[in-house]
Amino acid sequence: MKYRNVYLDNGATTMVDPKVMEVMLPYYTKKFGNASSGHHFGDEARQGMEKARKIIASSIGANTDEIVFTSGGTESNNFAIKSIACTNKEKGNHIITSKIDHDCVLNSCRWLETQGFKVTFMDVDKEGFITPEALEEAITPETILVSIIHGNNEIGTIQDLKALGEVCRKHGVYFHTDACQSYTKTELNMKTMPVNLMTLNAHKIHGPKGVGALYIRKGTEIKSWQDGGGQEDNLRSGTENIHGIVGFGESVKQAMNQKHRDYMTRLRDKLIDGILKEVPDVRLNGPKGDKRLCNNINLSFLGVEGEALGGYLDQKGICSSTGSACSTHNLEPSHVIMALGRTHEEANGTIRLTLSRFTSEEDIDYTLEVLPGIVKKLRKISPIGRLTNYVLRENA
Amino acid sequence: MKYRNVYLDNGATTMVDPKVMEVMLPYYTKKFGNASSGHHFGDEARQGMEKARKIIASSIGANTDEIVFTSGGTESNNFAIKSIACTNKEKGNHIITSKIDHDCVLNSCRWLETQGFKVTFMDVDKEGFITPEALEEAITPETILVSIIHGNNEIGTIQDLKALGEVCRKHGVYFHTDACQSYTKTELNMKTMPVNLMTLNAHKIHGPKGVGALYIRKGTEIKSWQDGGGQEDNLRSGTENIHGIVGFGESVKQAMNQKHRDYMTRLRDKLIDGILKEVPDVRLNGPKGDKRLCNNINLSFLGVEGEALGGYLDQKGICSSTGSACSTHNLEPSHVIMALGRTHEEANGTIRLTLSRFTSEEDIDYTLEVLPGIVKKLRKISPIGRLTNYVLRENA
Amino acid sequence: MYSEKTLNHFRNPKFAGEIKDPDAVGEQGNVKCGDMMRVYLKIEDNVIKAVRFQTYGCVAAIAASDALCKLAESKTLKEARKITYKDIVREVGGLPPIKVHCSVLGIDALKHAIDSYVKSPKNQEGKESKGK
Amino acid sequence: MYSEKTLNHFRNPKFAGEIKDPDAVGEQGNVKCGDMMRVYLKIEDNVIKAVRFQTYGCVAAIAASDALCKLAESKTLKEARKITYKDIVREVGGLPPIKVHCSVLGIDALKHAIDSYVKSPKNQEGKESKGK
Ligand SMILES: Cc1ncc(COP(=O)(O)O)c(C=O)c1O
Ligand SMILES: Cc1ncc(COP(=O)(O)O)c(C=O)c1O
Repeated sequence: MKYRNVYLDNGATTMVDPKVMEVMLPYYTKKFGNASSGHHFGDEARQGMEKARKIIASSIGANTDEIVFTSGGTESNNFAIKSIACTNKEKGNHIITSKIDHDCVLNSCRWLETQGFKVTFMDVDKEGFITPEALEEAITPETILVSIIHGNNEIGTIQDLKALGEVCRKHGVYFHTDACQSYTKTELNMKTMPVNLMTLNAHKIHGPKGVGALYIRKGTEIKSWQDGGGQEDNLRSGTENIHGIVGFGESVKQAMNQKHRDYMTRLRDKLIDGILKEVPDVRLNGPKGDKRLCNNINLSFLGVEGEALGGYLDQKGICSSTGSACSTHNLEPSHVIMALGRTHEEANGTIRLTLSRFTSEEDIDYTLEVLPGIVKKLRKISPIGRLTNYVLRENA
Repeated sequence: MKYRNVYLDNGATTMVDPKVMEVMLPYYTKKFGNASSGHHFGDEARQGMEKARKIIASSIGANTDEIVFTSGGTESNNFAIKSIACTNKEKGNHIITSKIDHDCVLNSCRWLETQGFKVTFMDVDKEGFITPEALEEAITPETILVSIIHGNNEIGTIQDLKALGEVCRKHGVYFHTDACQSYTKTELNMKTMPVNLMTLNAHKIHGPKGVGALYIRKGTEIKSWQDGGGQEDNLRSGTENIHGIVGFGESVKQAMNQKHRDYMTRLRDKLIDGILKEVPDVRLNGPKGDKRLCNNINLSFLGVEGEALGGYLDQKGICSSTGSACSTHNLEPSHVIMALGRTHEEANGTIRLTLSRFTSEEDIDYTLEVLPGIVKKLRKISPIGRLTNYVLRENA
Repeated sequence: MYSEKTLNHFRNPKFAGEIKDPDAVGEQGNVKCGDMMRVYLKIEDNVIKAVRFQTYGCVAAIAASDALCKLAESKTLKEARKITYKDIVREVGGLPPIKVHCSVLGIDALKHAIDSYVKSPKNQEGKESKGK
Repeated sequence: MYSEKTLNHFRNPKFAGEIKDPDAVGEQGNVKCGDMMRVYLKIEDNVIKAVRFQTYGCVAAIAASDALCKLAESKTLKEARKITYKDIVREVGGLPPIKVHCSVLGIDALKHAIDSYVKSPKNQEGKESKGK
């Protein structure tokens, strides 16, 4: 069993595709103009940016003037939620999101609470789904915005945007979705999905960090959240991150391929099935099959703490995560796993393994060889349950 | 006179220094981890980021924990102004800025006006200076924040941060300055300058686009403006733009050099003196000498419109600007030139030429050869004043 | 930002300049607005025989002025009055939305010139309405 | 994130495991908090002759447990009581601020073990206070 570097944390961030790098490179030292400049350096920059905008718009069935570039998923979510709320506060003061949304959605909503808005954090079922019926029940006459994550970053659950969006449309409520994890990994079509705003970013799909986009359907009442020189049709000021935007466009071009999805799905299922077979007392979090992100695996190992498991995996060259990368800033067990109704032990024993199209078959085989032994070792030095017969203090 | 490509729009954005590029490159395809990840890819990313933070902190006499990375100057200015105001609104509701601040400062202040704050937009003298006395007069018991641009992006005027900061400190008012244009081009020392917050960015100093920083002096009452996963000590969420941050650090390292300043100053003065000598009816906007940014030239040509002049310069390979790059989103004559008390004709006849350490002596010579002829040509096809004796409709 | 056609008109404005002894002159705009145009006409039998412009303004304004002159040359006064800003935008290969207004400037200057010509007593016998 | 010393303790925890017939056992923490430690002691003449831990917890918790055992081994009970979380943080080469609390866990578990030993009737004659 030879040591390998195996990167299974593509849900946190991804390697920039060398093909993407190649397309970006000229924009650093040659075509380095400011897209707002009138001269030929400005023209080149603008052309690169508009080409990327076209690729991204067409990848989701949108018009180019419905794509606003931002600095990433966090900014897009802040922008969408805070600005829609502030722009439409005459219509109502109620926002709906879910208990499994990303921290940047949840904390944007919490900020809105400090500004006098009311927020409902919806429960999910045990696989992480929100039903259209439950959503409809949560909507009140005061509701102005529903923001629900599309593909969940921890457990991979993919919500039914069409069904949820239709409920919103019926009640005249804006619908925003955070599609950072699902973008290019499952279909997103603004022609058929009643979505008003959608958050996208580049660094989850082999593009550069620090660039994202917000899709804003034509006619949506929204004002800029970051004010300044009036870039992006006055919706998002700041000198455009041209090289980043160009790289974002190319990363979408490279990623939009059913082959990649099929490949990741096969490896995902091989790894899930292999672990469930080799290791006792493991639970898969999130659904199986089509309604799970093709690159996401999330498991709870009883009697084992996730970070320690990750630490030993890292020693063997395998990069995993205990949930979202942000959780290193926070000691609480994952709010997503808890929302599924799992116990604290299950939540604390969670690891996430996220693949990419660059993950190899050998990477999966190696992981399947290494992981069971580590779990065994950790259970041996664990004071909890199953393996000993001491009465646990927490049960006392 | 051979055609040359001459880039004199370094105030809008700069070429990424190839040395900076070299240092950034590994962070795209090799050390591509998420700085919040616990594994070794995360470690590498974090180390790169913390090294950059050290370089930047020490370049301005700050501590590393006083540097928060952002997506650029616009975000830093929005963050500083909006968040200081919202966090300290119990103390007062009055903000002071100047008529020559950047649009992202002015428009952040205008947004605050919609939230119930009062803003004073201070006048400047005819070279663009704000005196400590005038500032002291503008401060009221309700004032909580003063935000004044350090080196002006259009006319190059460098304010006396020490004198202005002392007035703020005396009155217990936060002092923020936008130092995007002056950073590395003149001294910034937080040990001796009573500044509470300072905006910096990378793409004006041969670093990448889409990355900036906000200096926040320890003890400053401020909350995050972009909410999410809790990065940057909970002050600025979002996956860190590692390659950008690493490039920012290296760009500072390369730029902090008195030789570069002296070199740019010499070329600047050569170009100013040459144009004033060769072309009649020209005015220099902003001060001469030490109190002007070492790379900034701003001239008003009577009887000529700035964009057209820029258009003919561009045809000859010379990139200039009519003011800030943002003005292409806006038809108004520059608010900065107008604030100096210039006429509309002077404001509309403005061009800005901004140098960098990569500008060559030949670039300057070529510009001095080409520019006077273009001005002559434009004046010939201009219906205005001096050259004809028709009575102008606007004077009728 | 600008089309090649716009840049061609801007870079090589064929109609830039004055007519020393014009039959009509029209002006529009002012320095405060940032653009101003003057158009000079030579008219024979209600036909524009020669046209020149002087423009203080941006790239779009200069290009549009040149395009206007091109469109007006050899037209009767009546036909010339029918030129719209859309014709000019077409002639310069499109303009950025924020610059479309520049094409209106020339239309108005031309109208002023024609009006002043028609209203002038010495041209009353050759009334525009009677021209074919 | 973690120092090399922390990672060494974590990767090769010399004191991980159980003592089959311990003189004292102490526990602290619970699964809800995400970390829990049990410490096993072999004691002779008020001296810790052997020490082992079992820990459910993160990298820092496991490293700190191992470090605690290293510091406690061969100490008298009185000396062992004086070990502080700062000694542990030092032994593991520092901890990220958010993880410092993990080092407290072991201190408390050890105290519980010693307390239970001292309070136990069969150890009353060899009272800790009389030990040197
Ligand atoms: C679902 C989801 N939303 C938002 C984000 C934040 O995006 P960014 O890292 O570009 O700020 C992430 C990842 O970090 C994510 O997984
Ligand atoms: C003085 C000043 N402040 C702020 C900015 C905006 O910074 P950024 O382009 O990084 O958003 C600029 C330049 O664009 C500037 O010159």
